[in-house]
Amino acid sequence: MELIVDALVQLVQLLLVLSIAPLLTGYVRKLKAHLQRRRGPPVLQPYRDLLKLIRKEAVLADNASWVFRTAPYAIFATTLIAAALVPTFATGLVFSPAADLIAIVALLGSARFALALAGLDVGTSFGGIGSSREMMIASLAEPAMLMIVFTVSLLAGSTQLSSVAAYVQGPELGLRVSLGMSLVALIIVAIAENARIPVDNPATHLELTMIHEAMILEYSGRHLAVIEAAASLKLLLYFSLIACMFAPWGLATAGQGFADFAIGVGSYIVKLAVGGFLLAVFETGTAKMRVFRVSDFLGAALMLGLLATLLLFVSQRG
Amino acid sequence: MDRLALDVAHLFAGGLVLASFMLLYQDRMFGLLNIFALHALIVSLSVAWQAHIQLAPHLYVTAAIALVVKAIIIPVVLHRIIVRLGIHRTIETVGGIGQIMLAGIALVALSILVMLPITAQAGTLTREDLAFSLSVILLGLLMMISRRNAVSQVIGFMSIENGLILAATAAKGMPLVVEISVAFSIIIALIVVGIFLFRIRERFDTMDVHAMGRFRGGQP
Amino acid sequence: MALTILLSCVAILLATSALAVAGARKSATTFCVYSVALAVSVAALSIACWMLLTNPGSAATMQLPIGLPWLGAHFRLDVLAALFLVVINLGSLTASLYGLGYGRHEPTPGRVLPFFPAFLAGMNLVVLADDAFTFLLTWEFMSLTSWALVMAHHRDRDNAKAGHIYLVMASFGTLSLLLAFGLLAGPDGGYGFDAIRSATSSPGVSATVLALALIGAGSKAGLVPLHVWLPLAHPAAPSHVSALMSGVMTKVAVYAFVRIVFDLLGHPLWWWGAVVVTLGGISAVLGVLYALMEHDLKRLLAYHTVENIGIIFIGLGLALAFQGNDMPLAAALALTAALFHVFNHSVFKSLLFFGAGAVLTATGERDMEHLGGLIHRMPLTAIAFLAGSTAISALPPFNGFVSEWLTFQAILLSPKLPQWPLKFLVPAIGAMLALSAALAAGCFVKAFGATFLGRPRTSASQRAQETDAFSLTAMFILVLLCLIAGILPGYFIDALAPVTQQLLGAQLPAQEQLRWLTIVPIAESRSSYNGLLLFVLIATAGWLGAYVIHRWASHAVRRSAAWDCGFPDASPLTQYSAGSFAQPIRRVFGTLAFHAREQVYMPAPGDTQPARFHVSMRDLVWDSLYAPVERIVGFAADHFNKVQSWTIRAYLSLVFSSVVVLLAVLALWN
Amino acid sequence: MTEFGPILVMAILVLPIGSAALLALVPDTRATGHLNALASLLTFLVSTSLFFVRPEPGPFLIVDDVNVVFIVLTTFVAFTTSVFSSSYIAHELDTTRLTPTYLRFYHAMYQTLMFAMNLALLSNNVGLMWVAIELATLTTVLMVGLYRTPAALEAAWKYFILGSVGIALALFGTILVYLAASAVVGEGLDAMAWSVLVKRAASFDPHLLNLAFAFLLLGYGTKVGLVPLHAWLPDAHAEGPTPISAVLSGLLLNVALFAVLRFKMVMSANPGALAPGPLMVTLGLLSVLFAAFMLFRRHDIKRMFAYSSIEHMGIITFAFGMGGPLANFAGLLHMTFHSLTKSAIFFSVGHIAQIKGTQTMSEIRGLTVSHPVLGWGLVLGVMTIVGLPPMGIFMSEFLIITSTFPRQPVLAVALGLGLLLTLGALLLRLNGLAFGEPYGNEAPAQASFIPMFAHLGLVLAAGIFLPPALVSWFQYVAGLLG
Repeated sequence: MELIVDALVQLVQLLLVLSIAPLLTGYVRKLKAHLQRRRGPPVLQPYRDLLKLIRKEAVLADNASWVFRTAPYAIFATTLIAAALVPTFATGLVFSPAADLIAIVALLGSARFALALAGLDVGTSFGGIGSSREMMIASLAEPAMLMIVFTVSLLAGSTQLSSVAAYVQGPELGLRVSLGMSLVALIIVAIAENARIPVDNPATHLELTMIHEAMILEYSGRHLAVIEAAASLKLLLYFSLIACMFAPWGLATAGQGFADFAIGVGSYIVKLAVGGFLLAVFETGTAKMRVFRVSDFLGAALMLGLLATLLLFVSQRG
Repeated sequence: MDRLALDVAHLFAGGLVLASFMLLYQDRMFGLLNIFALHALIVSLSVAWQAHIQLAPHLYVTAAIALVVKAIIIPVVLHRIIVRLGIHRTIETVGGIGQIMLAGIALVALSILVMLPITAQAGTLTREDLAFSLSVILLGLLMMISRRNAVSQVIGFMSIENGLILAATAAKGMPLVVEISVAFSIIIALIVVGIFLFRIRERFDTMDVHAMGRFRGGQP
Repeated sequence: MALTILLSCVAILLATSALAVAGARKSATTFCVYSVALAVSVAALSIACWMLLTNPGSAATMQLPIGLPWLGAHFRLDVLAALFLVVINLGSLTASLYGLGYGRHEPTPGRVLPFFPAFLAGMNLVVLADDAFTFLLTWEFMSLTSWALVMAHHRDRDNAKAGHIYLVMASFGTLSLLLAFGLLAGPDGGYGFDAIRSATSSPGVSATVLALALIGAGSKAGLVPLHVWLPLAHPAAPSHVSALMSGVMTKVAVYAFVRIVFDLLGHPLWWWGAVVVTLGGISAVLGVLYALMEHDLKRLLAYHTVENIGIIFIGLGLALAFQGNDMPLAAALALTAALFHVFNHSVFKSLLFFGAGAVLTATGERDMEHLGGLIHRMPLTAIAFLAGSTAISALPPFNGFVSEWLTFQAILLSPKLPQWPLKFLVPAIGAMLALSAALAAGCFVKAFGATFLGRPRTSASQRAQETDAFSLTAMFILVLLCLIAGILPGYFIDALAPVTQQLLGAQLPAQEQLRWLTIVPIAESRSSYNGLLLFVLIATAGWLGAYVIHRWASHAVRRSAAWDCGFPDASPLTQYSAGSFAQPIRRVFGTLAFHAREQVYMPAPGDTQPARFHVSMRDLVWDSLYAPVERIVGFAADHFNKVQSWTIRAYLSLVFSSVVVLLAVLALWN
Repeated sequence: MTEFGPILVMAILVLPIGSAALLALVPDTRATGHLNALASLLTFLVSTSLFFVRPEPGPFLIVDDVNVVFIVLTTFVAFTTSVFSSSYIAHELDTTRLTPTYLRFYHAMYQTLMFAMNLALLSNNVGLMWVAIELATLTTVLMVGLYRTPAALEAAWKYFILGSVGIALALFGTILVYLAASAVVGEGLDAMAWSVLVKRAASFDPHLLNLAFAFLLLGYGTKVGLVPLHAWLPDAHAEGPTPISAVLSGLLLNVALFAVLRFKMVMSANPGALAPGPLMVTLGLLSVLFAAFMLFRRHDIKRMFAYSSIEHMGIITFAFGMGGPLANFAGLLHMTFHSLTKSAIFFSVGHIAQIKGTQTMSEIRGLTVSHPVLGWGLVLGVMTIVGLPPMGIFMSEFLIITSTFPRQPVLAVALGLGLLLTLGALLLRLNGLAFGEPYGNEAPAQASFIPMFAHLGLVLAAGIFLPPALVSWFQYVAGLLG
């Protein structure tokens, strides 16, 4: 009985992220449009796009191999699972022992791996540009992410997201400089990983500036749809990651009553709304930077993460 | 053993050292030969004296060999060779005579220094003789390395051998001295009248060992 | 008993190589040699597995009246030896299987067949040796046979050079191990390992031994800065030998380090860990950076060996640090991570080298810039290589991730260490580890993409044919192992428990009873990972998604030309090359690590000559460490060589002066 | 059984000298080579009997534990070398590098050399040993000059001059030893007999002994080829006939070193004398390092291996200098292995040089392709000489370094680096010689490979399994050496 409820909750969580991911994307777009004094597409536009694309036939380049065709599903699956394992409205989910924070980061890594391979498969130069730049960015983003994981897990004594959330909610957490630093670092990483301004512009199709879009240039139809879905899932994932690690308030824990779950969902929606708004404002406020300045940008994140870890030792007194 | 025996022995030994110095100093071929003959003569005399005072008749043989071979035959042969090779001009020594003499004196001092602490029970006779013969040997070596000319190097080597004979005879009752001196005379013979000089003569127009460096193998 | 069988296996191998010398001319020899090697390694593997899993507790020992006369040759089979025997014989099993197919393309079998079994025998013996003499003898014998295999294709000048550097470096390593054992054994030569264990050595001595062991084992394992021979020698050998050298022989070196430092040397000091960890971190990052700059497929793999060895040594160093502070459980975690990575790396590195070998035989090319599009011509090889790349890039659900995850868990325990230097060092090492993992992923995107994806760049890669059945079997056995070790790591961790128990007196909690085969190194609340669950979930999610879309939405497909920006029929050379793929990373890291410089020559408008782009990179390790040694030796040799052309008089004056000096000494002494 | 002893000992000496006279007379050039081999075989067979028969030590000759194995080793290598020489010399005749007259001379000299070396090993008398070694020097000088090329003559001349000076120094040392002894033992033959010297050495005058050892070390050290007294050695090896190079490296150096060892025993038996160790260690280390660097710039293949001989003599001297049961044991082991290995290498080198018609290494390439047996033989030999396992030299070097390091770390490291340099240099050349595209004459070698592989096989076998008898003997002598 217990198990079934847990499984149910886990399933709800999975469906929740799957369902509201496009909504978040649409919401951010809409906000940006408003900030740029445009009317912008309706909030539900992403769903329409997905449905439209799914129903279209897929056009494959002559040279495309099975890698090109299976990559989208692999990307989608890994991203979905990763997103489903990050607590959104409730911690202690039944599958959460399957993967701690490091494993979740690694899952995203596999998704990136598949995407980069897909970019190289057709054998045009655009895909290559995208993949190589993506890997370069990742090579800087991942250590930064790991440093953040260190900081948090050194505080909470765990890499398990549920425990982290519990710790941050708990009383013994004072105001921590290092937490703030790692939050900033995490935001930078999230921006880079989700191909947002200033690292990359999801809206552009100007070859020399695009990274993510360059890789998926050859995709069409259902494959494109699946990749887009994965992209918005990833965005959502990072939002809920930040929420879970730095603002876990209102999170329900497994085995609690329905009311707590409802509160959890509610607070989660609020967090998403606030986060989305901030993102939109930030993106409108900043300009895209040259590709080779991205390394400095992410290097800053890495430094912040390292600094946070070391500061922790100083503040912890051994 | 009476004083006289000792003194005579010392006289001969000291004379040998003196002769070695003269060899070092002498830089004319024929002069060199003559002094070497003297050197050999002194050796044979001292050996004979040792034979006399040690009552060791077999040493007379050694003395005779020294006299005949080294004091007479070899100088004559060398004289011939020198004439034939036409090298009876003055021979350049390496470095000035002055330094060489100084070095020689230093060597004598060294050999005495080395010999002093030892052979307390071996009797003064042997000790002095050893010191002298060692200095003769060292002087001979010095001569070999301070001359560029094969003949004078050979002479230096022979003076070394004289020093050895001196030492061997000084060692009282040492067996095989005769055999050893014979063996050495064989080397000398080989060196002097042996195939090498002729071969070298027919291969090169000089006996200057320096010139043979050109024929060294293994150079790129 | 087990030991007897193992030694007889070795004897069979040696006999085989002796026979191979005789029958080198005949064509059947290839088949015979490899099948014998296959059978023998199967036997040895099963025995080693039995030893490791049943763990009788007591080690089997044996003594033969050979080697040092008064000592004899001691052999010993304990769980540590058994573990490495598993690695060795697994590698040799697959390599022999692969050789059955690959060996037929060998132009000069006479130069490979006699040495292959001898090489296997040497590696097995090193692990079994139980006294210093036998150990070093077999160790150097292993180097010698592998050298012969490197020299198999000696007509290529580079290979000859590689062989020379390899053998000199190997002997250098052996020399330092020799010195280490000399210290351990003491002046009266207690060479037996049991004698060494019982002896206690002062801190200074142990530190020296550690340094020497680090040099000796590190130079064979390819630890930076002693790695220079590795990327030259490993690729030069035939591919199945490269797989053995890279995947297995480096592990024998790790074994040597573990045996000396953990077993023989006694209780470690904390700063040993700091040293080892630092070296490991540097090797990990530099190795993968080297690999990224490399366009030769086999060289790239060799450089990745350097990286993975670095990861292993990070684990070992952490274990030392924890053990030095009497934190046996943490040490056990770190050591388990290292040993598990030893196994994993041997598996996927052999797999990757087999793939590279298949590509090499199919196209005759090792340079990735001349390959491409092979996924269409050699689909199965491509699948195997892809699996290997995923595994080595430490991506779930494959095995590479698990061991690196465990290493991270060990790193996360570092705050508990009392020493401040370690507190500060270890997180930085963690960052380096993460960096190397991310870069490895990039590097294998490059390797797989440039080799198998895209369009064929040369006619050779257009006409490539799928490789033979033997090779494919070998490869897919390894693929399967990668997956199993990735999704069921619990069993492997439990198998490693007796080893850590023997070396550290502690072991991780048993994993196999846990729910759904989750692995929990310390506590569930702290961290846990479940490869099986992830694998199942991802597979279901992916399959479901595909099924739903294909079932209820469209599954129509249309082929058409790729988007070409309106410039049709571009040549395959215009696609992204390996070099161009590495360019961003080269810009970010290369300028610092390699002094990478880019020169662009752009002719004036109207000038018909082509524009040129040239990248110059320098190997700083070589320039700063090895080139000076070369120069010094050359200088000294030139100057000593003048003596050869002196005159007799000069030589005589040498004699004279030595006489005088000696006399002067005597005079002074008196 | 012992009553045959003196006869056997005499036979070991008479056989060579007699056959020398015979060979000098026999005109037929084909038969002489085999005759030479036969004589050497007989000598070897007789000498093996010394293992079982141990005659009483006489005033002049002695067979004791110190020299018996060296005698057997010497006669064995002499035999194998004569087998090699018969095929080698035949080729020299075909290429008319040698006239029949010189051939007779060569064989006579060969046997005389054997006689001299056996005498030096067997002699119980310091003076006799001195005479024997001088005789050996003279014969080898003549053989080095055999080809009468300017280079050969010059090498022979250099060897002769330096050798004679060495001999002179050794003689002075011998006289001093006699003096030291005669003061205690009394005048006469006893004061020169090994058997007496070693027993009574404790009461000799230490100062005199020190001086004596200094001269003996330098004198016989010249023959051993220790740096800085080595100058004659490379050229003598390079310019003479290859069998002589093999005998020089394999035997004569050993014999000279054997003489030094005899005197070292006397030294170490005397408590007051200064330890000979430091001197020997210094000379040995000097030789190793110097030879190691010289190896890098060699172009002549025989000269290169001559330098390797210098290096190995240095190692052995180093080992004996270090002293102690392990190091001495290793030194004796190394002497044996080196003489076997180096002569084997010279066998292969001789054939190679004959086939290729040159000794310049840059003109010899890819031997393993063009002449597999010779080439791999050379590879095996070089691998052995640089001390790679499982061949025996690895064992001795292992023992030397491991036993030195705990006592003298710096020395051990220096020696190790020397070995490493040598390995680097030799392997560099080996790469060129044995591997790569073959170059030059590819005519098949009509040579007898048995001697070469017999030697290497022995070294290999010994590296894996040393017969206990040999071990106990080595250990006993190592104990004597102190």
